[in-house]
Amino acid sequence: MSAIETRETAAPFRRFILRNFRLGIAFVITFVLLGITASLNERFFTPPVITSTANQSMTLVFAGMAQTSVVITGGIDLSVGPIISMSNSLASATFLEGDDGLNIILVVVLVLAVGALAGLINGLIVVYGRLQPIIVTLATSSVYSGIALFLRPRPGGYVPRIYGDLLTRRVGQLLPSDFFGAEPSGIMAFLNNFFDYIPASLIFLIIVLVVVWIPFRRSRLGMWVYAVGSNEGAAYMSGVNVRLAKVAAYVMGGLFAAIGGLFLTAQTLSGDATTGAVFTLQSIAIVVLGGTSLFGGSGGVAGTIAGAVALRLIPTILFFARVNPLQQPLWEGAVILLAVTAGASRIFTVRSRLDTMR
Amino acid sequence: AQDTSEVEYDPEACFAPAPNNDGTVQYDAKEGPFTLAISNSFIGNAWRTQMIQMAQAFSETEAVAPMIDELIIVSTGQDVEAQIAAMDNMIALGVDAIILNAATPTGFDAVVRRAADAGIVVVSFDNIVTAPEAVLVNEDQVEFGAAMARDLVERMGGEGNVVMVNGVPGTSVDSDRNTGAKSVFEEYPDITVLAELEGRWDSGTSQTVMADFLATQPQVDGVWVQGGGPGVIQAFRDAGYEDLPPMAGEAENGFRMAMGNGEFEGISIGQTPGMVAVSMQAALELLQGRELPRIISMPLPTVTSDEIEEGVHYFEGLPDDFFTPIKIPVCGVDLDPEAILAVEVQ
Amino acid sequence: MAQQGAERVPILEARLVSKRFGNTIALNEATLICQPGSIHALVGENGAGKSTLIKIVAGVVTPDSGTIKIEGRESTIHSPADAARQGIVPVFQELSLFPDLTVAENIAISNPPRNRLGLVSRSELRRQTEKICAELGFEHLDPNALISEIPLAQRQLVEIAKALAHNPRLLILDEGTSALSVQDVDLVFQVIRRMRDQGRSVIFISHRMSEVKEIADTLTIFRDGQDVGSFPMGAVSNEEMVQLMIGRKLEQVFPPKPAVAEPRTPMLEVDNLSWEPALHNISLRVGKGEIVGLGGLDGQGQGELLFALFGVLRGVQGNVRVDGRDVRILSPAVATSDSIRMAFIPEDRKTEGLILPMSVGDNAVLAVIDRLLNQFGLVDRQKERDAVQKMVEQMQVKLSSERAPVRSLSGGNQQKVVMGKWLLTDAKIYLLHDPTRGIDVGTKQEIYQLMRQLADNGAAILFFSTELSELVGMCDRVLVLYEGRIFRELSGETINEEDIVSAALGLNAAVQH
Amino acid sequence: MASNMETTRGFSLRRWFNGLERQDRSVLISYTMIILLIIFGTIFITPNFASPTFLTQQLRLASFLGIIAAGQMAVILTGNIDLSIPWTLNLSAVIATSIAAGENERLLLGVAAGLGIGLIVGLVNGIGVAYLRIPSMVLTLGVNAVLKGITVVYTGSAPQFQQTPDVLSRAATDVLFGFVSVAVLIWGLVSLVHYLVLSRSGLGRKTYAVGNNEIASYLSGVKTPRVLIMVFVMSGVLNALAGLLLAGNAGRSFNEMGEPFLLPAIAAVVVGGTSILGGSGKYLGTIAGVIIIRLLDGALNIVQVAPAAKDVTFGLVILAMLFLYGRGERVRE
Ligand SMILES: Nc1ncnc2c1ncn2[C@@H]1O[C@H](COP(=O)(O)OP(=O)(O)OP(=O)(O)O)[C@@H](O)[C@H]1O
Ligand SMILES: Nc1ncnc2c1ncn2[C@@H]1O[C@H](COP(=O)(O)OP(=O)(O)OP(=O)(O)O)[C@@H](O)[C@H]1O
Ligand SMILES: [Mg+2]
Ligand SMILES: [Mg+2]
Repeated sequence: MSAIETRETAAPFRRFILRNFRLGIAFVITFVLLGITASLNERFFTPPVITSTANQSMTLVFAGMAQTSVVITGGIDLSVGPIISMSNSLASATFLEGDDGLNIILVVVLVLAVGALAGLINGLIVVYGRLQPIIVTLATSSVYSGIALFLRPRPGGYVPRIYGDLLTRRVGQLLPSDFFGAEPSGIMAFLNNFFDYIPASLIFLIIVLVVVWIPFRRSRLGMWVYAVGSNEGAAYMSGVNVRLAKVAAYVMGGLFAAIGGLFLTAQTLSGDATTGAVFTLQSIAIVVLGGTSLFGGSGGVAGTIAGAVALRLIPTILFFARVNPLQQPLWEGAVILLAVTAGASRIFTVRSRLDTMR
Repeated sequence: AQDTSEVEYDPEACFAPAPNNDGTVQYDAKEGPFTLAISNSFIGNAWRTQMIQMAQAFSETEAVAPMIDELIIVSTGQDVEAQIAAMDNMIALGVDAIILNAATPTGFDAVVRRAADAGIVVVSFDNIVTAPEAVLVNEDQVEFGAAMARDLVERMGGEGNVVMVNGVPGTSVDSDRNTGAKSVFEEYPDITVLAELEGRWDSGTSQTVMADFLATQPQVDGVWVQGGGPGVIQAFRDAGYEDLPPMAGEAENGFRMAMGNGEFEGISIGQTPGMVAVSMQAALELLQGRELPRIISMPLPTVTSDEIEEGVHYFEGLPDDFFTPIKIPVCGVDLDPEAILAVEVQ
Repeated sequence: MAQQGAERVPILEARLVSKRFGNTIALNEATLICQPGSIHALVGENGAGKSTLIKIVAGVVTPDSGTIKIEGRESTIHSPADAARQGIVPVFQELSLFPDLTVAENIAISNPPRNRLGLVSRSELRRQTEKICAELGFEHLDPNALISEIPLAQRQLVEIAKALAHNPRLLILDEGTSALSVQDVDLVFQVIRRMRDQGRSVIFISHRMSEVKEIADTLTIFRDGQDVGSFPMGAVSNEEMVQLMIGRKLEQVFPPKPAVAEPRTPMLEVDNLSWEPALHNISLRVGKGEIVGLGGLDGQGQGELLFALFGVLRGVQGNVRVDGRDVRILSPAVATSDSIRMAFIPEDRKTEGLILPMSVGDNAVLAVIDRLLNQFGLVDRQKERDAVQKMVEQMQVKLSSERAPVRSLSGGNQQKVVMGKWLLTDAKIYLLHDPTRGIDVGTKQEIYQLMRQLADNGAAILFFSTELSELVGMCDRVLVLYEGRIFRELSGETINEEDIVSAALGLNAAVQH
Repeated sequence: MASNMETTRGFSLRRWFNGLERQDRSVLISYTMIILLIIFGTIFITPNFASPTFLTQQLRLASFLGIIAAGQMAVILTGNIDLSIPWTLNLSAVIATSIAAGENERLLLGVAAGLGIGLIVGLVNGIGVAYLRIPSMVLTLGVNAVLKGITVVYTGSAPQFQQTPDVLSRAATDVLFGFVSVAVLIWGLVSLVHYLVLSRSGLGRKTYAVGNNEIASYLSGVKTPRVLIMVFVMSGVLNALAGLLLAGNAGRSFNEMGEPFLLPAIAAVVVGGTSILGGSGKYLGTIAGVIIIRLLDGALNIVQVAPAAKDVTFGLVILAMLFLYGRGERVRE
């Protein structure tokens, strides 16, 4: 590996660039697309548009976070979509008409628990069966979508409006109108105005990050998950509890997928056993867009989030650019392909061909 | 068997209230020309492609062209959120009307309300939505399934084995058509539903499932197929059936061609992509202040083997998966294949 | 067997341990007893069973039979974690680090410092690492560097630091110094001496006799899966020791150098080769039948030079001539093509030299597969079998079957396969990166013989080694690299350890050229 | 110790079985699995399950999946994956039929064009993976999206001739002597070549080598980029071929032909014992995997239970089989 020695001599800055190159690309792409959208839509910086831009990405963001936690171990989870469907169907089947209080909390807890359980099952089979994640989750995904279909043979079901509003509207709309005083002035006015621009879904995402992801990432377990992804054999030799780490990652996956399902439910105010499927492959795409290595050991959710936003902006752009309807799939494909390729541009900066193979 | 061209556009007849209609809708008349936006979900199969082509072709017919300032069409794929966002963008852009073919029937209540609040006319067709503010244009799917079943049972003389080839499980269209059909079959004690196959409305899948089924050498006296009829016929051919049993199916050109060539007796009812044009028509009427029923039931474009005619009900030399019911004269939709297929992709 | 200080309770007592893998018997009733406060060397040929015993003691491999006592208590060890709990921490022959994690994270992986929230504390982690590195004198380790960013030598230090972080009562170094430069070896030795003085123990496995003699106080010799003797250090002479190891007398280690003939016809000529920032204006010649050594401290560009010549690096400037013809070598495929015929033995046999899961046979023919095709363009089974046979015999590889995965071979035998692969290509130019690392004296000698034999058959050999004695013993000329430049060229009489070392340290500025 | 004692006794099935290499073992299991499936189907679904008609039919339908899986396996052996199956297949079929315009004389032209598309797609995927080092999982996903776009534009801009010339239709549907389908013969031919390439040719050996350790292969002088490109080309061309046959099978080409084959193809390869991580797997296993997936699908297509139950069953059966193969080896350094 002496080819790498040149990298070791690199200045901290160069090292930083090298380490976060893919992540950087992801953000650049996202901001470029955001720029294009904003330039095409003069009403972009209005509360409603900002909110819908945030909302349309949110389920995909959580799907991507689910995929990320598994991919970090070097695995892959093809059951992300079906778990989302299952959660969505389950929620829509268990919300009680008329009870907008305790019931909501119970349903949320139930869905999260079921999602985590689904992840747990994936993890246990992968670890104790020593089977290949891709095929295991391919199998369980079939099972989970079956369950979703069983819970929701046809679209519908009741979802409390208040639940939906809580997650999908703007903070400003959720606060009592006189929260900042009857007719606010000065800083109050600013805040009042400011919060009208903040989508509730964004707050929700931040809460999930702070309460679930960051503690996980920063815990010893989180460190072990990266270690296992980086070199499973070494992890075992180093006294890392490989099984615990792996299973934990899959549980996280199930949990995030369930959160995604909960958000989808809030946004569609109903259940549909078929709506989750699309998220599986999309989640993989954005994970890679976000710079997480499919070989495991590196990466994180920041890039994934950027990737999700980028992917969802494409149709918006096609709409405002008035692209011929029958050409839209082509353009969409082209942009995606371009985005993935951009991540590869680093290859030209690498000076030892071996490094390109690691 | 009639020359369609002499039938006039008749709003009353075209926008007939559905049995389950729950009232009428009226907006204050606006000054044209108008901006219409079509929000489509999935794209990639023949039906959706033709639907988009018909929308464009219709917008260029001299009857409506003057009333349309711009027609924007965007397809967002199966993900609900993307489609919701697309509609939000249309609202933000301030279009006059949104014509919607939804990824899921139940997910759009909130966004449709937002559109209504913005004074935008929302017309939902094909995969219709549950939002109370939307005007719905569709064929009665329960009746769709039932009518096919009735004709089939008749041709079977009220007895024998039926095979049902369903659509995509979990969708309401699938379960509606299925319910309609079952309600008919149940009336006939001597009719047994031998099997329900998962054809997913796609010719390839329905061919495979039918082939699998036929290979078990069953006695099949009638086939009820929601979509993908050509595949089913192909399966019978491959299985070496000399003459096909009576069939009730959709309106793919291929299916009707076989029917027209006398390969089998039966009925064909079309979920016409033309309903996009009808929906545009409805939107224009609403924008001009006309009062319409909220739930509009289009006539089911039906043809049986007894009356089927080349050039009217099907077209030799057009693709098998071209959807034949393209003329809905009472709704002022009178396109011919050339016009539709000539649509430019520039 | 003579045990010193037998009155004390041994810290590790492995008795009559046996282990077989398929039909290879790795261990055959081997016994190892290690006293507290002792540095216990374990030596033996490749494949003698040393690593296997270590893996058993560490709970990675479960023995077929035998007993293991730790401080007198009989105990079974289920996993490395379990071993660590009982105070035994090994540094395995094959490194077990996480390329995507930082040095600090690697060292603390099993039990990183937590803050009150129970989260890993970055600052504390960094402090701890710096403390450990300071104690060990490994200051040149950057706690925040990723393992994938540092050279092999530093990785081995990290591995050692990681082991010591558990502060074990028994530390096991299975060839833990094989990649270290002289300086780093000294650092490690200071550390383990300190451990001994604190009454803790070290089992030290190495094929470098000089190191063994310098550091160990007790010596156990393994042969063919058995312990064939255990002595206090110095109780046996080198000759006896080697004899016990390889079961025969070892004559002169290095083959005689041919009397320096009239200037050789050049085979490989390099002019002003540069690859910034690692290599600057390197010019060298290697003649037919000549063995040219590359000396110097580790990481002075020797590795890059070999890579550059073999076509692995992008953006290399300078001219290369092979057999008088100008050539542009843009990839190993070109380098190995019939017109150039280069062979390259990489530094890390496990990741760069071999395909561990594949069979010995598949590895052997990988470089020549296209020459083994029959008229239908398919691999000719007979030709293939012959090739593998030839390789195995010529290299005397010790294996259970040609279809066994190379992984299952011992270190030395693996290295033999790497060399054998190139023998089959009958290359004209050999680039060797420390080919004898982790290889026993017996095998080393075989490799030396082989190198000389190749040279005598007209091959040109460029030979990088971290072992001074090798350079001195094998090379017709030695080029000492310092900071990416050829600092000095030594030949004939001037090839001696002192001059190499002084040049390696950049002393005596007179650059010759 | 148990094994030592057995050596004293004569032939022991268990010992022989355990003696097998892991790969041979899984191949053996998968073929046993096929028989189990047939027995199960005969008992629980329909007595006709074991009938020649049904099995011939299953084999014929399996051949389409089989051809796709063959290409996919080559890609997976290098540790990559090809998700561009669906629209490679659709586009080449659509183009082939519209060029052939239903005339046998023009069929060759159409076939050439169709396979050409597959070849180009393979090249693009291969180059992207080999030189740009884009993770195949997303590159092929993107390529698939682009191909979809092209197909939609192509079919949307003008009516394309969809009917297949009857030679092609017959190639896909004819059954000789009542049980030898032409499609199966084609699959057999593809398989023979594929088998020889993988197990006997230099390319095959290099494919396994690259899949196990690309760096070591590269440093041994293997032209690793060429190997990667070659496997993707194989996959592309075989997808195209499958597309043509599927069109023949349906009597026409259309846009939804490919989608139903993506996941089954991957499942077939893995169920056939090939490691998704690359480097190990036998083509015989893949063939078995294909037949298993097809039989399972066939059984679920005709068994009369709710769709939900079918999905669950499919998943559980796959899992059950994976467990039959036994737990994988531990991960090592
Ligand atoms: N020798 C080893 N080398 C590398 N990784 C290992 C080794 N042994 C186990 N592991 C890893 O550690 C994890 C758990 O190991 P463990 O040995 O407890 O599982 P196991 O032995 O398969 O379970 P069981 O003891 O029930 O057979 C597994 O994921 C495995 O990949
Ligand atoms: N996992 C395994 N599978 C099969 N055989 C093995 C395995 N591990 C070791 N062996 C065999 O056991 C014998 C002892 O190997 P071991 O690694 O203990 O030797 P060693 O003394 O460490 O040699 P070296 O000094 O070269 O490392 C060798 O013949 C080797 O081929
Ligand atoms: Mg060893
Ligand atoms: Mg265990």
